[in-house]
Amino acid sequence: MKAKVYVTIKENVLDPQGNAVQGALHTMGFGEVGKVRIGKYLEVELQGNDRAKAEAQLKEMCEKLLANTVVEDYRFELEG
Amino acid sequence: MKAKVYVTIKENVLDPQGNAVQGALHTMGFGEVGKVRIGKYLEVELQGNDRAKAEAQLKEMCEKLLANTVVEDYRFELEG
Amino acid sequence: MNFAVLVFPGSNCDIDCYKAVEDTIGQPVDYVFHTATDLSKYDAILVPGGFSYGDYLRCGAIAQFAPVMTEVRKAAEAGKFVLGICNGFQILTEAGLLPGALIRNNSLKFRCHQVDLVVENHSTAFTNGYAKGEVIDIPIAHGEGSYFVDDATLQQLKANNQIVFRYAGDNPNGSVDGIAGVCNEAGNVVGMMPHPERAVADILGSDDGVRMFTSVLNAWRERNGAASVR
Amino acid sequence: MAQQVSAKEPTVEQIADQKIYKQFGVSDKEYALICDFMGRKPNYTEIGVFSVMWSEHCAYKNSKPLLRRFPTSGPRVLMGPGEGAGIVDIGDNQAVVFKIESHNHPSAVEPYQGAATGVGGIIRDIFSMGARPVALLNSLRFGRLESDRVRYLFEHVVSGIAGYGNCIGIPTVGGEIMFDEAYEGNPLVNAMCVGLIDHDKIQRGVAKGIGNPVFYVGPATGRDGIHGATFASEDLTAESEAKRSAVQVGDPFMEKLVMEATLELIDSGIVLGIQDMGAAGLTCSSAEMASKAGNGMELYLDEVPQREEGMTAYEMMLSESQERMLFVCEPQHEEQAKGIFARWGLHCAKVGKVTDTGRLQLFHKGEMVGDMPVKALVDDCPVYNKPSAVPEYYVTNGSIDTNGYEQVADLNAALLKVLGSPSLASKEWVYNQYDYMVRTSTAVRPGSDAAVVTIRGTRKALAMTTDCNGRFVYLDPEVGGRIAVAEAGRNIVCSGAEPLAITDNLNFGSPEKPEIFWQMEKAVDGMAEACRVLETPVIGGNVSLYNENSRGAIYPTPVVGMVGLVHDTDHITTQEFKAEGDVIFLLGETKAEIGGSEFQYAVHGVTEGRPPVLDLAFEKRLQGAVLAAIQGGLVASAHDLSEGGLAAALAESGFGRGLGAEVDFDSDLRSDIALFSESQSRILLTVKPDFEMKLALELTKANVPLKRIGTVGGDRLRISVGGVSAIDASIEELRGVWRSAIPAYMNGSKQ
Ligand SMILES: Nc1ncnc2c1ncn2[C@@H]1O[C@H](COP(=O)(O)OP(=O)(O)O)[C@@H](O)[C@H]1O
Ligand SMILES: [Mg+2]
Repeated sequence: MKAKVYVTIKENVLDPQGNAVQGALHTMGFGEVGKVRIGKYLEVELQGNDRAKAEAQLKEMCEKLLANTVVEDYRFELEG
Repeated sequence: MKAKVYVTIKENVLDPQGNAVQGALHTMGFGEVGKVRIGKYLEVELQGNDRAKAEAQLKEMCEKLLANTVVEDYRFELEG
Repeated sequence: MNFAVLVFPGSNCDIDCYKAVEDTIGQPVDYVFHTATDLSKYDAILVPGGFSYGDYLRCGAIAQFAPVMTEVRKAAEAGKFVLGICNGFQILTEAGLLPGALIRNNSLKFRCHQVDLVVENHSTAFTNGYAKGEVIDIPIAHGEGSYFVDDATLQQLKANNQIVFRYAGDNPNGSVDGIAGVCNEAGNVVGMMPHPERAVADILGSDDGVRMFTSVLNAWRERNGAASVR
Repeated sequence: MAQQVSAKEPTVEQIADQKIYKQFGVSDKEYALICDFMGRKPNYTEIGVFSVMWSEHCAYKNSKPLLRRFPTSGPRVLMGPGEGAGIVDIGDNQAVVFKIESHNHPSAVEPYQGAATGVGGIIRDIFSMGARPVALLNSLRFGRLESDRVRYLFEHVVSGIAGYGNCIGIPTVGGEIMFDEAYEGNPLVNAMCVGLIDHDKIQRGVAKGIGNPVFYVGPATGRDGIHGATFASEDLTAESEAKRSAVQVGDPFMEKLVMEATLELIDSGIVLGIQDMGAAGLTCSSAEMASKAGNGMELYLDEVPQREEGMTAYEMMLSESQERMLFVCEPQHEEQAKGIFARWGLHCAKVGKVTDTGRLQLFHKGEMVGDMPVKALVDDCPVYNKPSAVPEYYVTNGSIDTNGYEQVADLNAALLKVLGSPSLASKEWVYNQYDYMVRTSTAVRPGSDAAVVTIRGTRKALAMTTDCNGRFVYLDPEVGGRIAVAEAGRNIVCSGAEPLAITDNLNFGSPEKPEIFWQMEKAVDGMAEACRVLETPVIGGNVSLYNENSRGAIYPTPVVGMVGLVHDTDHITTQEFKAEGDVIFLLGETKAEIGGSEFQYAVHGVTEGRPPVLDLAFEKRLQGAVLAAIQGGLVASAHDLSEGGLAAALAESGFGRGLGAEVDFDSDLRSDIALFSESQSRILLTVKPDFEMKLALELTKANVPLKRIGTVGGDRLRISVGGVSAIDASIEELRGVWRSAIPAYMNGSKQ
């Protein structure tokens, strides 16, 4: 199985990198660009095929390691 | 419109960060975890509603700024 | 007084912390590897700066799961003195021993230079040798030192006097409320982005960090009834 | 002998008939020689191995005859060129190890990773000698900051250097950066590392002891950087863009672990020989280690840790995956070695055996897939004595009068222009991204003439600098080469240190062009002569050729990295003015020398004429006298005069503490020339008024001309030339322009 994990910065937390990219895109002439937010995208391969177990594990991985829930949100999708 | 951009490290390029996270997940007891690859996930807001134009622009943004095509691949989805 | 300097894979201010203890207060100090499972002989634990596990994923994120961290938690609960500097601060917040999180500098750049710090709380074990409001000269060297807490937590920090240092003048990284260092509610665990262990001699540019070390020795002596030194 | 491992690989006959070896940069003549040495035609793996071993990068085939002209020995030299890095004795059983290396071509293609892996590579060179790395420096050249691409390269090269050095925990304490259109499209990224070692810990890359196992440590091998070494020996073309997949990715965290484990392993005393896998990876390290011991080696490629599936022998031998090492120990020490690496979370694999065959033999999937004479690989690459010719530009420049430009009336404006020129402006934007303090030994940070790093447990310290003015070398390679060494020495001396030795990085265009070869030859002669006179032998270095862009070669840029010994930390001196009332002396003679100066470039917009002259005998006297004065405790501040001449040096000295100066410079020269001439062998000293007489006396005794030109004080820099006021500006204003120049380009407020 393969999981896709998205870690995004919480709404109320500043995203200086997103702001910088937005600014750069404007300078490059992409005036249509509004807000830009930058997060992480992880692909995690998992052995076994018990989806329920995999989901429980992924949740734990995210809570404990993959995201810092003080400043980040996460979600994941399980494939295959 | 809102675009979701995924920037991933090319298949045969080393991903030290992914390796370190894989190792950490193993130490934490998630022995089922195989390869981990870490990329970026961007949300970009766009004004206007000409999809074809937006797609062309996104491609250019990715090529020029959002991805480093020497070592990274990208793809994007357009919503709304 | 016995000091432990933790060593994680990728720690690189471990040597600096060790030297600082030797040079400022001359107390016994050991390097303690991340795999250690017993810290009982130590009175103070220094979590040094560096790039534990390459700072991959997030600074300090992976280090929080090292075996030694279980012992650090126990030590903190037992009231022992714990100081996290730079990456050590990041590790302590990731481990939940200190509130908040450290995120990317708002300049998006690593920044290395002297800063002026205001001592906001001089009653912690590590700051009792400073005067309240005193401005000290200590360097920073970090890429992800922007301290974040939500508003509610910030109010709590203020109410409990948990803000230990603030940047005086320029905020070098975008930290909420200019916060450079905080402590836990009990005041025995302190974390800070600036590097006091790099400010222990004139030849290094400043010796304002010396009192961090003499402070904790004092605190320990007071607790143990020994004569206080200055 | 298996002819072929993968169906995709060309056969022996195809390689010969279709001249496939040419794609690897092997000439017809070289191919014929290889066949001779082999006694047969090489297969694909073998020709690959030969091509990297016979590339300029590994074999120095075009530069060897020139490198022989350098003096390489001296009373303090413990190890000269040849090993990973040179070693110089500093007393008390301690020695300093240092080397510089280039990563120009990779950085042009992928600036972050190119620069980062350049730093990683030079650090491995130092710790594989058994030394603890204590400092990093870098020497950088870019095109003009007006260009988007240049800013991109600059920004990412700097963050790559920072990213690697900061993470591994070695302070980046100094360097130099110059911007000039000559480097457009072909930036120079040279990294230098300095380490400390005890004499009895010195290691060599030798495969000693027939039958001993050969171990591989570090991350698994991937298809990274295949043909990096030959890539480094080619012009940058559209084709190199296509070779982008050849760029390696650095993992400084991994290198930190490998470094700690390696130093621990060496400390244990069980290592017989060790070498890092740098350019040409497994190929170069195995062949060189075998060669140095006069032995052979068998490699079992199935045992090589692999990151990707289906890797061929060819790919494994040529991969430049980073952070890997090869070492040899006795069989009974295997478990001990493995234990040390395991403690650092590293795996160490037995991949080979030392043999008495004198051959490098490769085994893969049960077959022998390569069998080559080690000597042919390492020693028998043909060496070329390229033709050399005086370039036309050199001749025409001889008749240009650089004193004939219209006199500049507004000298304040000229000074602002020079101070705001990116090459001369403050590099704070750069070095504030480097952790220059980690290890708490940095006594002089970036921003003074040379950086100084203390040695714990002693009163000694090391001073270090990199220097090269490519414009001078371009205008007159021989004089420019001399100046590069002399300037480095002056920077070291001004910091209170005795110059010890140099490492050099010869960055030039294509040696196939006689004019370029002439530049190389002359520059090397100039450097060699200066090294002899100043008694700073060359203990190691690196050559980077084919640095060209669509418009031609870069300026010839033989970067000098010098290390000096501070005998007592009390001698450490910086360039900044210390106190009001201190007396300012100018040592040396100021002549009308504007050729190649920053003033000529920034104000008149050209680089032409002849560079300043340099009298090495006088330079030696000057450096000796200044060092003696510093060691005698007479000197408050010392600053050598370089880009921007006297005016810039005075301003820079004032910036540290915001101190102005009142200067009356008595000179017959036109005021603009007097202020901005870049005459060599000049140093600015300040002393407490009490020491004024003593200093003047000592220098006069040493036969060094000096002028008392003024005093430190106030918040303005006021300079008059020959009694006429020339400059009057607030230090604050000057400093503002100097500090904001690079940030202004980088944040887009200046274009
Ligand atoms: N790439 C760099 N990295 C670190 N420090 C640098 C770099 N470039 C310049 N510096 C620092 O800026 C100061 C001025 O550099 P430079 O003008 O080249 O000095 P000098 O002319 O005395 O050699 C030096 O202290 C130097 O170490
Ligand atoms: Mg200088």
